[in-house]
Amino acid sequence: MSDLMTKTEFKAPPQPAYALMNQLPGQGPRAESPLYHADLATLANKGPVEGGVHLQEQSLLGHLVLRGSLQNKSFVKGFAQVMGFKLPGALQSAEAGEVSVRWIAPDEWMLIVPGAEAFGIEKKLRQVMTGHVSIADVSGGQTVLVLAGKDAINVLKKSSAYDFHDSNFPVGKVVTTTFAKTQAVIRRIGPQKWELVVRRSFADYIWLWLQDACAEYGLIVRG
Amino acid sequence: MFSIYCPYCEEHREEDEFHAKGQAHIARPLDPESYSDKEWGEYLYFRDNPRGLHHELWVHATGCRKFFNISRDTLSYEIKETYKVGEQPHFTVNQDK
Amino acid sequence: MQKYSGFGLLKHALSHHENWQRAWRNPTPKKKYDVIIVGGGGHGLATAYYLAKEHGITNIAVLEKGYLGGGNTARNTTIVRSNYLWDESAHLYEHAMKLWEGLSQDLNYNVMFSQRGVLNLGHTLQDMRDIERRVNANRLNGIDGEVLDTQQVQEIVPMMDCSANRRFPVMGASWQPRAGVARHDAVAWGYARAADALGVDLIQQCEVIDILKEDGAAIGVETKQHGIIKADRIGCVVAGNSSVLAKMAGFALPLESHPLQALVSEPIKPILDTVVMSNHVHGYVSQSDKGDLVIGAGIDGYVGYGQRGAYHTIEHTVQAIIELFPIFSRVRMNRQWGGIVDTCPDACPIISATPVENLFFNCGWGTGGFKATPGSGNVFAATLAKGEAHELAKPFSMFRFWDGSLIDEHGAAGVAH
Amino acid sequence: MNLKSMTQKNRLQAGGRIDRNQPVNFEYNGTQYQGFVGDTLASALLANGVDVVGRSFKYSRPRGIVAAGADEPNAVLQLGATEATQVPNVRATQQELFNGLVAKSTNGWPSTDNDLMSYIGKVGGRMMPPGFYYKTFMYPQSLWDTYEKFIRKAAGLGRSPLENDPDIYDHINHHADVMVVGAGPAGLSAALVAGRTGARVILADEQAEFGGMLLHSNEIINGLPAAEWVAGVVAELSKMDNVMLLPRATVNGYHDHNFITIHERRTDHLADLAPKGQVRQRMHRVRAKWVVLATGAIERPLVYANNDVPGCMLASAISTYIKRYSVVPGKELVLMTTNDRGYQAAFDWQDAGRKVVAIVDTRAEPTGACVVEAQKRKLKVIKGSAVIEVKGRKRVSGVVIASINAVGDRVTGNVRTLSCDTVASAGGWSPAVHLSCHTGSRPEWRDDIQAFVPGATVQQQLVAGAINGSYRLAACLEEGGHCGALAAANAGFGEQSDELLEVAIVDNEISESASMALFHIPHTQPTSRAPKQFVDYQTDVTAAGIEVATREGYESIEHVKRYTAMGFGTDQGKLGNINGMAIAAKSMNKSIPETGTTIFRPNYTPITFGAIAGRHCGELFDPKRYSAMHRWHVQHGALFEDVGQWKRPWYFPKTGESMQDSLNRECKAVRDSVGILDASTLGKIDIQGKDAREFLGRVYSNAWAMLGVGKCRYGLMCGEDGMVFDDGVTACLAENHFIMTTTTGGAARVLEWLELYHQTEWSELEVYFNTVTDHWSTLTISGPNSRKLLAELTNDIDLSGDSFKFMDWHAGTVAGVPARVFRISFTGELSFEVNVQANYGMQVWEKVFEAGAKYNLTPYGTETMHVLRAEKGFIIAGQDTDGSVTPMDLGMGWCVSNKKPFSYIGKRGMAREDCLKPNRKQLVGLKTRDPKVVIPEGAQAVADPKQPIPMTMLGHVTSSYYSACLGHSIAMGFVRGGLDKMGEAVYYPQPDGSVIEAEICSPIFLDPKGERQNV
Repeated sequence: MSDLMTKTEFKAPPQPAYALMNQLPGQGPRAESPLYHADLATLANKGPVEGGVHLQEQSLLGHLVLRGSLQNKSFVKGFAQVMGFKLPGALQSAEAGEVSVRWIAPDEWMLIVPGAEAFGIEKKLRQVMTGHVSIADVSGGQTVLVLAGKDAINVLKKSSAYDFHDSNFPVGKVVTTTFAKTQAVIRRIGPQKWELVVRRSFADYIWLWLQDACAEYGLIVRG
Repeated sequence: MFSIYCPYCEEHREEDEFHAKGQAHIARPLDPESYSDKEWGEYLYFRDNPRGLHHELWVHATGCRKFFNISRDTLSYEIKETYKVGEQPHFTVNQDK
Repeated sequence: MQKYSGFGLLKHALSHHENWQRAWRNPTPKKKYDVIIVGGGGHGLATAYYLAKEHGITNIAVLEKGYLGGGNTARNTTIVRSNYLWDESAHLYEHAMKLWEGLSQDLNYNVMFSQRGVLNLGHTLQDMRDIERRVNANRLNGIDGEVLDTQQVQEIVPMMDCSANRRFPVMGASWQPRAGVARHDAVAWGYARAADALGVDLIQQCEVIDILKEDGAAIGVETKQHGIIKADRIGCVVAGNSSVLAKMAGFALPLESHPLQALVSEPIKPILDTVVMSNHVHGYVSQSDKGDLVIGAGIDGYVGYGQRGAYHTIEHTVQAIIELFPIFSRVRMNRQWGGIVDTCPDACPIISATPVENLFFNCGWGTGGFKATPGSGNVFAATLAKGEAHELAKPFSMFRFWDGSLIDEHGAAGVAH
Repeated sequence: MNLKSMTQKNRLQAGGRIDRNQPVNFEYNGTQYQGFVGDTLASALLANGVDVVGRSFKYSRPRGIVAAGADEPNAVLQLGATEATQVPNVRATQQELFNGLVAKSTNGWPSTDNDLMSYIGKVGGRMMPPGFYYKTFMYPQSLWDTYEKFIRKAAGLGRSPLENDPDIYDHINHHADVMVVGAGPAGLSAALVAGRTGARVILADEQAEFGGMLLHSNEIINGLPAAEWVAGVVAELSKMDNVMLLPRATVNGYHDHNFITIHERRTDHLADLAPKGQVRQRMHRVRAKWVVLATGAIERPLVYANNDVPGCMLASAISTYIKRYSVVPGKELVLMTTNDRGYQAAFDWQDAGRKVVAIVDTRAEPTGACVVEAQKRKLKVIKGSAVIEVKGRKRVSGVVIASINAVGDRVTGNVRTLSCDTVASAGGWSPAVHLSCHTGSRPEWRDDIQAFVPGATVQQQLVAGAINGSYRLAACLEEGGHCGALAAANAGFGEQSDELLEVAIVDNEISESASMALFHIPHTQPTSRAPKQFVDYQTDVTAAGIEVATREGYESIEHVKRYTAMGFGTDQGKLGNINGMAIAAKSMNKSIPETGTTIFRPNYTPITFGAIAGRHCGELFDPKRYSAMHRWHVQHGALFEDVGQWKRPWYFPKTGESMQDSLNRECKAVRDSVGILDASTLGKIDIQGKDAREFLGRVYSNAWAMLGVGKCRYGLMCGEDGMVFDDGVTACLAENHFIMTTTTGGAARVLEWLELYHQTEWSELEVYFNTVTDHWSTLTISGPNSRKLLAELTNDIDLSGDSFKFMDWHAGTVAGVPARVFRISFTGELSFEVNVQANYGMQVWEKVFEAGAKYNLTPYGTETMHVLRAEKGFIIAGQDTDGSVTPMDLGMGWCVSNKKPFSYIGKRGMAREDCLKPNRKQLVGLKTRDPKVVIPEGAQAVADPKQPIPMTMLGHVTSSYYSACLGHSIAMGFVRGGLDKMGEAVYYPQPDGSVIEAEICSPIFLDPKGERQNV
């Protein structure tokens, strides 16, 4: 590691330092979640009602990636002030109502909120947070899948080498890990309920994978 | 398949979450222009490659995306320690011959 | 040397095989040799053989810390080809190829060199561009090779799934008919026997623990079992341990030693008559004369001297093989193992003088050493005999990493095995 | 097919663990047979009196069943009723019987016709000493191919199916506190004790039933017959939630850091084909805190003349067949043993009501309970003697017995013959150390038990029972319990209290006397002349063969193994290796530990490839990545190109069009009106922080300090060696906010590259990187009409050339959706890249087409994009670069700034001596003399087409197309010193002998002034 730093000096930045943008249209334009083409709603209606695994896509939510340092008070305090709860520590998550946040890395958290609220929250956070902070809206690039049921844990064990046992992975814990041949942010949200945050371009692969992995237990798709 | 303790996630994870990135503690020269071709070539390519204790740079690729160091025996594959970038290893061998 | 032949075999059969001579002696080392070769693998033994045969230097010792041919020679997947991209490597490997053709007769030891052809598959448009580029270069360098389309590939390997519905369909391949496989152990034993017959001392169970220097020049080695042995010139051919030896001599090499794994199926009736390699799905497979499917895995990403690699590397390889040959799904894997490969930053070997006078290194063959065995030994022998690099070896000096004249075989050489 | 059904003549009326009420019909070599539920294929064959189950690999000798488990070398059969369900090389001793099972023997050498034997004459075996093929088939050289054809004909045992596998396989991962391998007495007690502590325990055993040797033992545990004690323990274990029991599950590999792989056969006992929806086999991938190996031991046969004649078996196997399967594999038994345990087979044989001809004990004066018992049973015990030879060919007809000396290396006289049909040999036991070797640990020799036991290891591993050389049942139970408790305690569960350890008491254990260290039985003839004495049955390795190997100087045990092929069979020498080492040692006058052992590798027993691959096959072999508009592309007939994991539209053929037709149409549409490309797959990295600009200046070769908000810039990324590895456009969104684009294939690598330098070198720079590749859909609208078209879709972006300049970006609304629009061009045309949140990508894409109809808006794919950019001389990283070219080599010196104060990545590298040579290969444009001829990509340039081979190559063609817009072919390629050779000719020799001549020119073929994009 180099300790010394050589940097070019350039004139103090004019405002705004960051490009804020409401990326959602008003009423009208149709939104398509990453699994839109799978038409889960229809499958839910005609699919089986008995099965060991339940799957649901929680589509079109607001996804914000927060980057900042815990040494940055405005970042830590600002978050609590805007969200009403604290940033969780390593591998923990926190939530209030429809809003939840996941620890991703020592300087990274993933906030998931109702789709329409993402921009407002981003703005509020920007207002209260100063110093070295980044907020990236990734709502279009991810989706949330909820796996539930008595065999859901077996599907996870087939898909990832992480230890999902109660003793290691209690409700509220979150890990980013390898999932089949891609990755997912996995959070336990109930005794038999897990939430997967996956990337848009891999969503179809994961959908195929899950159908396959669930086959022996019976997959119930929830609309 | 190794079981690797990520010093940032603070727990053991499976090797398939990580990528090995070569020898650790190779600082980029601060003044590359003052380096001769030979010196630059040595920075670029020449490595310790020891049979025994080795300090390696790894990245938690599908986890927290953080780089960190591992002290590992390249013969027994035992991992002696993992430590953050910027920290120094506790396990070292005296390097003469 | 007792000549091997069908008639000889019959003669020995009548005397119940009680009179076979030793393939090589078990000499106690002298105090000094003209040349010491450290490393009794295929490359080292070939070096000794050609030194004795072509350069008249017979006062040679080959020092092997374990048993002859016990390193990567005994652990590779035995593929032999010369269809490399760049002139420098193409000429070196083709030199080896020409020696392979006729090696059994030269050594009077059947190394079972079997020119059943090698296919390097292409699965993407860029793969095919690289294949065209490499085959064109091979052709203009006088190396046999052609570009095949999917249909032609299917005709050569009827059992492979070349259909368009695979995840990465086979778009074509490069085909080198003269390429093939050989019996790895036999190569080491054949060279050992022939070198011994020319007077070379093969010293097994003799581990070099230090390289002795006198004003900057190497003068001998210290061994664990036989103390100090002196020599005018020393050649190190210790794939998997080159950096360790170099460190004894006081310098570093541009190498990392990584695990490379391989595996075999149970023996099955002949079903695959050629060698199939795929860089993109990363697997390569041939079938041995015994019937095993011999499969090479990918290289592990970390330094490892344990002759073991990661299990998921094996999984990925088997997945690749099944992607190419779905019918092998019910066939069973018998054994897996690992070797230690010295990888160079430009995926090309080092055949070179070193910062230490009279000390020469032949290393860095990465995953591609076996196929080069005769050529490597041949040019290294010339290099040791003359004290300066053989014409074909010149581009492979370790000093290329100082001026930047690398020979980057990474991109276009296909799987570098 | 022969329908004659044989009777189970060797089946006893009562006893065993088979269910006589459930008969099972199966077919072997075309004949129908019957067995019972609970049988293995082997026990059923023996019950039906089948003696010959195969022919030997090399000598074609008839072979019968020798063992009862994983160590069986001969009964290796082809299984499968249909083509698709064929399984080669199934060990009959491990295959449970099921209705409809079809098996065939796989005769190895010779194959039916043209076999090598007949080829080299009937002397056969005599002509095939070890390594004979190294010594012949060499002359003439030209004939080797022919020789080899015959050799290959003889290769292999079973055959691969020729149809695709209809079954499915999968993986499941576990984390265990205590992983117990083997469910014999030691493993059961280990699991029981560990389970009681609450630790997470996995117990795996390769057999269908837990219990191991206890399933056929006469011993009494806690007052119960052993098998009943087993049932009790299994019952308790199955009640524990923290314990997972895996029968029919072979631990095939023990990997680093206590990673264990278990191969579970879930349906192979039911049928060829798994019941619908069920997984045939499952790999369990276990990460264990502690591992207890309780893998037991394997009995050694003795090596004597003709010991491969059907009817020669392991003593313990005979007990197993009688007690567990209720099958007596013969009528008259001769037992040869070097130890007390061997006697049991004779007792069981006698109890089964068959005749024991004699017990031949190699020890001069055996004492011990078993000898007394034998006398009590009035069995003839012949002491200080051995079976030196067997008579018979397809079945034992008798044995030759002789007295031997005390060390067992010499026959001391009085040879006599006994008639019998079965010979049991008991040569002592070899601990199953295989798994302990997998992680590199070398076994250690123990003289007291004359066997190798697991050596030192760095794994968290304990060994219990027979694997540890502890053969007494009480010792197995005690060690098991102890290790179970210790492993659990080490993993943080319970503490080793003795009350935990009181697992079981053995009531009727027999006392043992010393056994004799004997492996190779001497013959009246020297080994080289005696009838064949087999060491490794499957590879036909004999004692004489091993002597030849050492005689020839193959003295390392690895040489012996490789030269003779000992241990290379599918049983991996489980029976033969130790005997082989002993014989090699003896022939060199060394001790066994001096000779050393070979080290075992995974797998313990062979594992189905399909199971190793799991579900990552076919459709799921590798993820397919899709953009938000993929559905549209499919609906509109796109053909796709694999770029990394992405599926990108390659081109959009209309019916009847050739590829070139489509490209011509797509290209012209863009040049004449407007086309649209889905560019969503380009990597996009959001960069925020006050030092972002500084960071860009360090990782790109060109200058970034002055890039203003609202502007875009193209950059080249190099490695420290100065070689280009990626490129792309980066836009300044706000003072501290940028968005970087990378190549589609390079996205992940570039992000990791940026993080590497930020985290390890320049952590003082305040900057964060986040991937937003999937978040944005990118629609590239390109062509003279692109402005008009876009104008119809937006009312809040001023598209006029003055306010929206080339390399500007603006935010606004497109088709009602908030968008960032970048005016950048990879085609050379007026061009707008519209970026919208990906959930709206499809919506906007469709709206653009609605509005685009009147402009003949044409979708184009990667191939047309490649042509259009080539007309402009724009490179594609990865196609026009290969990791060995600098920006200068690409003629892109304009993209390198040496004014930057910081020594950016690549600067020093590209200044190395070799990189500054004037005569490097440089990227230039190429115009063929014949405008219609397109040089094949990859063609190699030469200066003199008449130069004889090897020719001097100047460089290769990287990109080459027919340009419909220009009406001639265009190409880019490397030519040595090419930048100084404008106008000169180069030649491209083709495979067909023809030569394509081209003129070196600027790579910019179209609109060099850039007027088209600046309107």
